[in-house]
Amino acid sequence: MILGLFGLLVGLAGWHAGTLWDTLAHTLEKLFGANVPYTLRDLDFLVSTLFLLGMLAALVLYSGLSCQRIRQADRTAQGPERQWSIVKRQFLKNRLAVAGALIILALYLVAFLCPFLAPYDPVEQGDRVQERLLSPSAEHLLGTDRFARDVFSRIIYGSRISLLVGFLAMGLAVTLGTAVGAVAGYYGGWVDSVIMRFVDMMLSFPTLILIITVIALWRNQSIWIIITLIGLMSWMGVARLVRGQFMALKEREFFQAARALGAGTGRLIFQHLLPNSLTPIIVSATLRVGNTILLEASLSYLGLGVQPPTPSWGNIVYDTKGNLFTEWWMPLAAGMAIVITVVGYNLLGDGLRDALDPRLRE
Amino acid sequence: MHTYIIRRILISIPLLFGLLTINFFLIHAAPGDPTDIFYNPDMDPEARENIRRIYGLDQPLGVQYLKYIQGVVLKFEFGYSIAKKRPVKDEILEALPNTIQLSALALLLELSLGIGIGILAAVKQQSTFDNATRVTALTFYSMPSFYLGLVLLFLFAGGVSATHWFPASGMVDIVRHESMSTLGRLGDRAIHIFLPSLTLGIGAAAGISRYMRGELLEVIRQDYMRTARAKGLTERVVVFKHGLRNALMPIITIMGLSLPFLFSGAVIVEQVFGWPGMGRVAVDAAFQRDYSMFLAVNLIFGAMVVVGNLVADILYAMVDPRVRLS
Amino acid sequence: MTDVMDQTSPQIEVRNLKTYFYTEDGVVRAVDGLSYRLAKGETLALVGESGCGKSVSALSVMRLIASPGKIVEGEILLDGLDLLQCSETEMREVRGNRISMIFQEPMTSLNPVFTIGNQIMEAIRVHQDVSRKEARDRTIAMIRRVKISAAETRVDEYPHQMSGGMRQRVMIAMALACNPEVLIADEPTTALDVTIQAQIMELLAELQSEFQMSILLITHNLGLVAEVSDQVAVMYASKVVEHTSTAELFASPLHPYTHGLLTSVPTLGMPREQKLNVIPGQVPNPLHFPTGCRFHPRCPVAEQRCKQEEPLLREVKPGHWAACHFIENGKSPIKGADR
Amino acid sequence: MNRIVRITSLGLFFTSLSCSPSSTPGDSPSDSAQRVIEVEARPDRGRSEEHNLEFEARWNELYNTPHDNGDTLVIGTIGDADSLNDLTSAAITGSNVIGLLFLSLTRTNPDFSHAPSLAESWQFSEDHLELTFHLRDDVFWHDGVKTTAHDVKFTFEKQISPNIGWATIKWKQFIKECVVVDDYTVKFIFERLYPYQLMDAVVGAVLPKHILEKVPDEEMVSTDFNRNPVGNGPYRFKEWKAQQYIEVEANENYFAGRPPLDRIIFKVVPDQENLALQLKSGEIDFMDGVPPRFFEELARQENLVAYIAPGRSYSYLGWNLLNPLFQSKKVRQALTMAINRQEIIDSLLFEFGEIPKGPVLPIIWAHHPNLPDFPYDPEKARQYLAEEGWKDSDGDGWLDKDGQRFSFTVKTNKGNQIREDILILVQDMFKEVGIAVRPNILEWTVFIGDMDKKDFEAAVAGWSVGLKMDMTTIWHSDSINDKFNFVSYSNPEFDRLNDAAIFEMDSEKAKQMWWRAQEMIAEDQPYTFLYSPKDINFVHRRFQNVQMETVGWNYNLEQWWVPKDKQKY
Amino acid sequence: MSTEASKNSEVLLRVEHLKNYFPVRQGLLSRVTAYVKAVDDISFEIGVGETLGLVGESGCGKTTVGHSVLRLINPTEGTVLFQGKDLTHLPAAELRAMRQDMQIIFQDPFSSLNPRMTVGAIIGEALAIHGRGDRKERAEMVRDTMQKCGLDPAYINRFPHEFSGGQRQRIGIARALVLSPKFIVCDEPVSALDVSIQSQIINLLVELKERYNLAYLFIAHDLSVVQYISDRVAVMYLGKIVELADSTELYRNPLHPYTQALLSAVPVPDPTRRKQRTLLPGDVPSPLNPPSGCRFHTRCPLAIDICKKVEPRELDVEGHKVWCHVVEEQITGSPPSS
Repeated sequence: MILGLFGLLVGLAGWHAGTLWDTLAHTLEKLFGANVPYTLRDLDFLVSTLFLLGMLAALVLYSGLSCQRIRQADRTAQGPERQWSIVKRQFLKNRLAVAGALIILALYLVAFLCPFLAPYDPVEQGDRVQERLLSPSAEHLLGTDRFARDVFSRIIYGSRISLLVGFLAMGLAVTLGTAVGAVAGYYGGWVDSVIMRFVDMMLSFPTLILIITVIALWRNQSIWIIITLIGLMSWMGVARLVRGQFMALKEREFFQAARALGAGTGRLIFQHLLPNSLTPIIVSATLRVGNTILLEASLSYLGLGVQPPTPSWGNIVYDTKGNLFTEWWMPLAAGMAIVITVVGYNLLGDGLRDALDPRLRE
Repeated sequence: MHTYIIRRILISIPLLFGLLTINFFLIHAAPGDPTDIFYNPDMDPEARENIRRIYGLDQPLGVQYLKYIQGVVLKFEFGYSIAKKRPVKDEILEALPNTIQLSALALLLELSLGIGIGILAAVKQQSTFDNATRVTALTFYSMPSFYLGLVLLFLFAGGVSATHWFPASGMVDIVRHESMSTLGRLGDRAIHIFLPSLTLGIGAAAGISRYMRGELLEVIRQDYMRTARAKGLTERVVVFKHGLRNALMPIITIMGLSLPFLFSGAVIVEQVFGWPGMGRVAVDAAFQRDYSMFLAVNLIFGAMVVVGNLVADILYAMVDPRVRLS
Repeated sequence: MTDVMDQTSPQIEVRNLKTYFYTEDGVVRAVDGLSYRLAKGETLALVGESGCGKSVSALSVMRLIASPGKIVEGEILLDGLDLLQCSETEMREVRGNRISMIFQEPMTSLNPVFTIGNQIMEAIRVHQDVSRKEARDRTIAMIRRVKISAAETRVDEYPHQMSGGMRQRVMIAMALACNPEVLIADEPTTALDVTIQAQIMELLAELQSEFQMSILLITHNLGLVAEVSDQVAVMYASKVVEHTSTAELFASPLHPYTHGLLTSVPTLGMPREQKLNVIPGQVPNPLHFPTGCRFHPRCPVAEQRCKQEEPLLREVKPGHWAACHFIENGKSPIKGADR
Repeated sequence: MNRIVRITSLGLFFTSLSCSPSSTPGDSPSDSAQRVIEVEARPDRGRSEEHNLEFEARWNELYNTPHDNGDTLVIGTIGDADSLNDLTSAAITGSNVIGLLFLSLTRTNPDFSHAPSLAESWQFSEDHLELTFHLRDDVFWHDGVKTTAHDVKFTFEKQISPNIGWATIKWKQFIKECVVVDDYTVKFIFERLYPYQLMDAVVGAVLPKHILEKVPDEEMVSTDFNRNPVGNGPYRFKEWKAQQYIEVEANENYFAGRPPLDRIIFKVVPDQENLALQLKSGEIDFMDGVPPRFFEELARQENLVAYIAPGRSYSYLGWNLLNPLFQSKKVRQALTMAINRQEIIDSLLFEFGEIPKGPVLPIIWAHHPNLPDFPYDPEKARQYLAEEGWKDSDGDGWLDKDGQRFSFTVKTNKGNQIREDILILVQDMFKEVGIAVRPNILEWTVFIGDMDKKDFEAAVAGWSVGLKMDMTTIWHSDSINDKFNFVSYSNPEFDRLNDAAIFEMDSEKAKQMWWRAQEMIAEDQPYTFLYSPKDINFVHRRFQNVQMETVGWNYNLEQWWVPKDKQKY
Repeated sequence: MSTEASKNSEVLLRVEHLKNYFPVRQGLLSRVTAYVKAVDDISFEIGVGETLGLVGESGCGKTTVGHSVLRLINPTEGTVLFQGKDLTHLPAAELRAMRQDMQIIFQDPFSSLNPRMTVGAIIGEALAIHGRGDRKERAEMVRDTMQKCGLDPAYINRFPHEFSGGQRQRIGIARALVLSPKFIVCDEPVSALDVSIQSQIINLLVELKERYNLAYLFIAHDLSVVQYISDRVAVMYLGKIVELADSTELYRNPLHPYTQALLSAVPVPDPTRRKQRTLLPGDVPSPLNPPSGCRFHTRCPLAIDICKKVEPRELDVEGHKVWCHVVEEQITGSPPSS
């Protein structure tokens, strides 16, 4: 399990590195001068390999552990089911949800294993005279763009941006939203009023316009700034949700019981309120990832997203929409990639909600 | 209820004021200024200075701010657009109705399609229809509007000649519109607004249908539904009279919230379909640093959020006696 | 089990009713072979703890069991008409017209978005061909009849404007609007305060004699049973374990479960020195009922036989049916059970 | 006569060309089967104060030959106009409309010479410091008032008012005064002698005094006239729906006779793909500046005729000469040689473009045809760089010198896909010779802000060509700080030549001086001149008498017509 | 005062003039326009090891009293003296320390246990909060308490949803008990349970009380249960105590007309004893605008004029306290003064 986790972490690191090789190259350059000991492409391969190994190890370990657990479970077959096993069962029963989970899993695998899956380097230009704007063929599954780059490889690598943006921006939004919502919900009264007015105001900001302005202000549209901005502009829903949860949970008797026991603020929030708000937070976070990816795609489409030549699905569509008359498969494929990812996240979110929400389980 | 509405409006005033202030300093902090559109070797730096002076851009920021606020508060005056060479008010009054038209139709589409499909799916829960609509709805819900717009444009607005059924941009056939009969004009408007409103509304409709299905399934489990059945009512009356009204109430809230979303969604749809609305004004204003226009547009977007919420509240009260009578 | 009591022309008779729920976790036998007869103007109390199947049996009579539930067997005869053979259209004619039902939660059982007048009127108009005006007049009369003052104004109020007791009165008005032959009252006072409960039960009694209804009262409150019912059926784990007249049941409860129930509730004026009886263990999960006698794991007198052999409901004494292996000569297996 | 204008971007175009549409009958292509027509490049003839009677005769021919009236022309345009008042307009669409609504004193012929318009004739005084125009007496404003010399004088005074901010105020800098001689005679008095006196005098549309005299200067930017103009040109203003269209209709009282087309509508469509789609489907009849990527598909359409006009702008990769990296001429020459410009033209412009060798394009009389060139030669580029000390000493594939890697950022503005694409191509090409390039695409206002502040290493931008030969604002060392010499090019000899050439009245002498100046720039390579794109225009084939000229696609727009049997609307 | 804290002379808890008003805000400026007078000036005492029953219909304020006594909500006015210390003005830290001696058991065994914590964590939480013992000792104490409450200690790592209602209530009791408090507020502890389970819990509570000399404030609406378990019973109506007496005394000799009605309304599981009952008309009025004078007068069968105007005062008949003008008149023989 620990090894699997390690694999996951290494993979994550590698993935970031791969996605942001421009940034990293710059940093490494500054650190080592011109003497980077290995190329970033090597690094990308290295971490992907490590990730693959880690995943394998995790799988082996997990199957071993679950065998053991089944044997244990046989011995204690009596008694009601554990909560998580109910959730798991509910979830697995929902075929669409499983499909969603598989899509997401597959996408993450693709993102991690880009170097193995993509037949070409996504930014490397082929023979621009002979090989540009080729139709799909066995060599170039989705043809080539006007720089003779392999579109299929670009879409494969584009998954990194979309998943990264989706995950991190959502993470930021959820963290921020949870913190703000928790404070408002826990303290209530005027604190709540002030915070909620602020939330209202944030909701009144037109996201797109604000992002346009801020990108201009920073005079830079690095992926990190886009992630931060998207995160900063989408936490309000989570805040409202968490506040509502907290307000409701505060009425619940176990919260009163904990107070009666003399529990302090920290314990009340982190032991009692937060864990019980996690379900809706997770569900909303999952559903939110989809929105975040859509927002990033829209920004890229307006030319406000990731800088070329780094591929992201949004800027592939933007980049190739001029080919709509003739090489229509290029924007189509990139667009479908977005749709499938967002569908995957939404299916997963729906499935999680159905599995986790006791209201619907009765 | 009245005091509640008045209170809500009063509360929203400082909110909008704060919004205006932040926007003011934000846009002024952004690099460049409105005279950049005159950036041109033909123009002497002196000519640009002239323009700056005419528009008061040479004054300290604080003074500009106070003047602006003074105009807004005392005279309800939003200044002149430097890029459009006309009062901001005029430009907005021309663009706003178009966006409202588009959003309203999209909203109509969103509601009728969304609610209709949601009900059918809930009533036929787990049927093929249910599963098919769920997947379809999800697909549209997950589709970026620029992409959907592009695909529709290509398929039905001239990209494929055989299915060139709709015009690619504009609100009317600008050449023939005037010579049309009243009915013809109506039809002309209809075919022009169809694709943009579909693009704008279909994603939202998909969202609503998902909500509607869930809400109705939730309501169907309620005790009063059992009471209604125990009275001997037909299933149709039970679902459509007793169930629907209750299930619609949360939808109203969502609808109110979706209003500003439709508005900002219009930014992209208007760009793709060349619809002359607020979205385009907003993007132009931001890129051109057209300060007055930017502020006014954003104020309207902000007000839209307030109005959306307020409308949702009022509608909610209208259908829910529990709120109305307390 | 066949006839429970040989009474002349039962208003409603239920024979061997079985309602099962086919859930993903298995088959829940919510009602498993229930039979009773209810004469005109009589009150039958169905007593049991939560989950014993008493509410499901009531809903089965109305044929309001929704998927995954299903009535798998039995007959429900309303004045000789087998409701289980009726079409859905015919059934709708019965519901709210010949058989009505009131529910436990007056809060949630009324639709919050319609006026109470509207909801009562609906019941009248769906079954009787009357004008709007007439229906409204009858609605107001009905509201007055359930002793709600200012009926003319109240008719246009919404449920949330009324107190719990009032809402239950509205439910009763709705149920009685078409003068039904049978009223099923599913825990009608559980959610109400005692003083209000007394009001409601008083009202029901009054209306019963006025309308000559048969009442099927479903409750877990033995006090209520003692006060209002003519006969009692005690349910445990989806089956009736004891069935007799009210007086007989309280005088000599024969089944160990009935005895346990009666002695585990404190009564007013009960001295504190007197320990409450305890039925050990818990109500069984309807997915996995115990074999044999379903009560055996909690029964103080259970023996090996009880684990294997399911006791039949039999007439252990004239007019007294019970399902226990150890009742002999009309005597309870538990010492001192006869009071 | 070359003036270099404007960074093109985001539809915020400025025009200096189309103030006075004019004509010469070219080939009449509309009835030929040929559907792709190369517009003949007609270089201007320098300072052309005399009439070109051949062109003028052809122009007048239409009004005397049979043609059909009727039908409507729908012109697709990506940006809306901002104002239809020449004093306040800044967007190209506005200028195109103004060209139909208003007359200037003269028209421009295809060879850039002046033809009579509002002014029937003109002559200079002996000392060449006074220019007298004789106006027509049959020109009416669209509201029925006659156009007179008072309008001309009034217009001049408004143009030079500092409180209005007319964009091309500088063109009037040497005009001392405008004098009304009589109602139809007006005189411009100059401060000094220089080749472009006539051009400066006539630039700008003449505006109606009787309407605008009531408007204070400060309110000119927001006056109602900006949106409801009253002109005196062949077309009169009908309707303007913001972001939708501007409609003009035939002026029945036009002095030269009613123009053939009933209406011309400028339809605003904010998206290139959408525009192309509408051109294909017939929703619009005309589009200029069609992106080359659409050419193939559109050329296939039976109903469209393509006009390929010679380029009037060029794009360049400018090197910030303040940056130590680019201070060596040899390095700059090497950088130019590392770029395969023909490939850029082939792949991004689909061959619709040419490599400019210097800043003066062939359509200009002062164009130097034999400038030194640095054709694509990566081997030689590497060699030049090595000579300057840039070698790959550590074998990592990148050049370095004193431990410093040869790497830099190239900036450009967003919204121009070809420029964005160039960054990507150039990145790849420089990689070949071992130079690391990072692209940085900025929003336009940010980009020009950075250029102004010299906050860039290299930048891709473009200039479009104006009517006057004057290299001061872009190349003169005086223009480094507050004007358009972004790259900080400073060459005293060039400055001297330029200053002299501007005022040289003898055009042959001036030409020699300009040639020398161009040689200096070509040699110094402060820019790598990337390409000069051809202008692709598509017109519906039903339009007759379409004459596109180097001076502009709208040279004879007022004379287009459609035979009755082919009329669509 | 003879039956005050009758069995033990030592007073554990003394509540004096407790008031709980909740403001109602209305209007444009959301000014406080009215108060919901949930609890309006009540006083009582509980002795060491004594059980005081608090009975009344829903909305009468009994739960508010329970929560106020533990300062789960801050009383508007009045004092709560626990072991001589005034809880109402205790600083947070001291209050937290005090909580070791006073605990609460809730009504709903589903909502009162944190679904994300194991039984061990739930019960042991109090120990962790107050720093009792180390991890191992705490687990031992938890097991011990579980045993006492009739729970199998083997289930220490299970989650609440794995238990039945009765067992969950036992967990709730164990949580309250683990710190060995002196006083427990039992807020409707059995009303959500099945009949056959109720007796298990009641018996457990009685047993624990005797074993550990606990004092209970037993809040319920079920008069039979309260009467059975309590030493003394206080009857509440609309935020006020209307009668307070020894529990057998109260049953045998209810003085207040409300108590009488309440007693008569309780159905008795004995068909032979069908009795004539006093039916109260109408519903309980809203605490937002409680009736003037005696709050019960709107429903009281005996109400006389003065009841509408004057609040009845406390009448103490040998420890049997009652607040009623009519009773006062009957007992003292003199008409109540106005």
